[in-house]
Amino acid sequence: MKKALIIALLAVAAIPLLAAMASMPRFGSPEQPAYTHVASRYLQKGAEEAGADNVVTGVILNYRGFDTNGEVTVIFTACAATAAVLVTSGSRKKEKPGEATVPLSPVVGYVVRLLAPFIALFAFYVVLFGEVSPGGGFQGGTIFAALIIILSVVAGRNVAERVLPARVRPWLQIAGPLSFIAVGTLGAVLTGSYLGFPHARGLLATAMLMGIELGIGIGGATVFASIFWRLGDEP
Amino acid sequence: MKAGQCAALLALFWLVLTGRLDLLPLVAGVLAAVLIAVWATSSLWQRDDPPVLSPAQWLRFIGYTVRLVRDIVAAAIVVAEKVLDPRMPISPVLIVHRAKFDREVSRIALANSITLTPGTLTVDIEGDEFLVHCLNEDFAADIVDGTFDRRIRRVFEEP
Amino acid sequence: MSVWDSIRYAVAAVLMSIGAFFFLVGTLGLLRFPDFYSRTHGATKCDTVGAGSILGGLALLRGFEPDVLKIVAIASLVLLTSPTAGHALARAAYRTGLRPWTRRIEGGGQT
Amino acid sequence: MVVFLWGVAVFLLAVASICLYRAYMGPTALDRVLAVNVIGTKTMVLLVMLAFVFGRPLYIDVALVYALLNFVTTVVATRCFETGVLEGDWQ
Repeated sequence: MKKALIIALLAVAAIPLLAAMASMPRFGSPEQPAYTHVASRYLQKGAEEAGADNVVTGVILNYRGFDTNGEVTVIFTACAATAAVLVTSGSRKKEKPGEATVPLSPVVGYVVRLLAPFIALFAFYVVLFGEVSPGGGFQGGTIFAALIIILSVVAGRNVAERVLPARVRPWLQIAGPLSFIAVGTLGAVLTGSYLGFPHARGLLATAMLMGIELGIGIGGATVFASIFWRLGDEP
Repeated sequence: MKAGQCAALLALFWLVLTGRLDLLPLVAGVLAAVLIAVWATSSLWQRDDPPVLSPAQWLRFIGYTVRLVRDIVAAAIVVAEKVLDPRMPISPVLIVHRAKFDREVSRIALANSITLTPGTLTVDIEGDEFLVHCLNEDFAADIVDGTFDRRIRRVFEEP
Repeated sequence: MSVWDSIRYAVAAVLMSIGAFFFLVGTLGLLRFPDFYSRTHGATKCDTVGAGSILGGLALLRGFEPDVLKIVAIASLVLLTSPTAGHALARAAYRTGLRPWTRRIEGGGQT
Repeated sequence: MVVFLWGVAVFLLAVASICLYRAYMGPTALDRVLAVNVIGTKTMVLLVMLAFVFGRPLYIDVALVYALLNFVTTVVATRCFETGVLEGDWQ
């Protein structure tokens, strides 16, 4: 009975949605408003207005900057909530050295430490060049988080935690939204509107975009690393 | 010195990644390279011997790599024969090989060279003892008679 | 297309075919060998040779471009990480008590 | 040449799917990790080839990421099997 009621309710709710879908322009049809007005403007003026070499970056961070700002805030709130749910009352298990665990293979330890600086630089590259190549803040942050995870597995959590000290970690976790707000405010000071970018693709606009990417990267890396560390805590 | 070599290598890697010589990325990359190098030498390599090589050692290391690649290809063909042989003529053995080195980097290089050479696989290292798994006893000839040890000592332990 | 280009393309094609062959051999080793350790032999080494060979062929195909340096970087990364991963796997198996397979030689005596 | 590249790429895909048999059958968990590692190497090479087929050199960056993450996965998984604890200390 209950199930039937739910199905009936869903069907009723689906009818207006389907009707709305039907009245929309066909997917990919050239008469869509997005293609007639907006896209041509993006493509023609994007490079000079948005201050980004890549049209997609310009759209995401400039034309639709408010949207992205909200998205970043939502995502990082969700991540912080995930990390918070994983917090348990217990503290970290104390692992005494040589306590019935298998010591780490020297080869693995050596090679990982050899590669670590290169992985870090590569993460930085992905963050910074997200503007013109596949990548960006989230992707670079994920690579950096992978580095931190393998360091805490191989070199010990003390070494890995030194990169993201516990004191500043809460601030680093919200570095994404924070840098967005900072850049937005800077734009307000410079151009008079929040998230306004100085026109003409100058050094300053590029630096502002990179600032946002860097903030998202640091925030993402911190959140992922925190979640990983929380998983290792004893309940 | 340690941080200097690391930073130089990282800057080189940055150039390979970006593939262009614009000012802003270059400055950012060199800055990041120096910072990461300082972090690596102070945090990762503070306790033991970092893999710093002198120019002569670098040259010999490149020569060693070329020779190793040749050996690998030659021996990979032998393993391919074994795999493709329907009778699968292998009789695995575990061999304990002793080699004493002054530097950590030599130990690691020997372990990885053994693993790269087809037919042999470093299973474990404890102190000077290398536990090597061989598909056939004759694959281990070069390791047991110390040819590898001598080559690696020449590369990493002579100034 | 100049003579030099055709030679370059031919060598690249040969290198890539060799690489594909070694990938196939590594996979057959992964399937056919009797125990974990020998499978690691087949897999890690033939894969290193196969990857190196195909990447070399692709670099040759590309010619003198900055991208080639990136391919060289990937190849050296594989040359460093592949044996390390193989060793890590074998060591984990050894430390958790997996015994290597050995051929049983039938001797005399009672059964 | 592009046809040849496609051929090699499809061949690699086929070989990688054969490896799935080992990943499925085991018998030990480490066999599965090994199979995944092998598939990862092939995927990495495949990405570089796709960079050539589609004429987009940027895929090479993706291949570099894949090579790195493949290594990280294997090391973390083996470490987990060895100790059951995801924490380490170098010697």
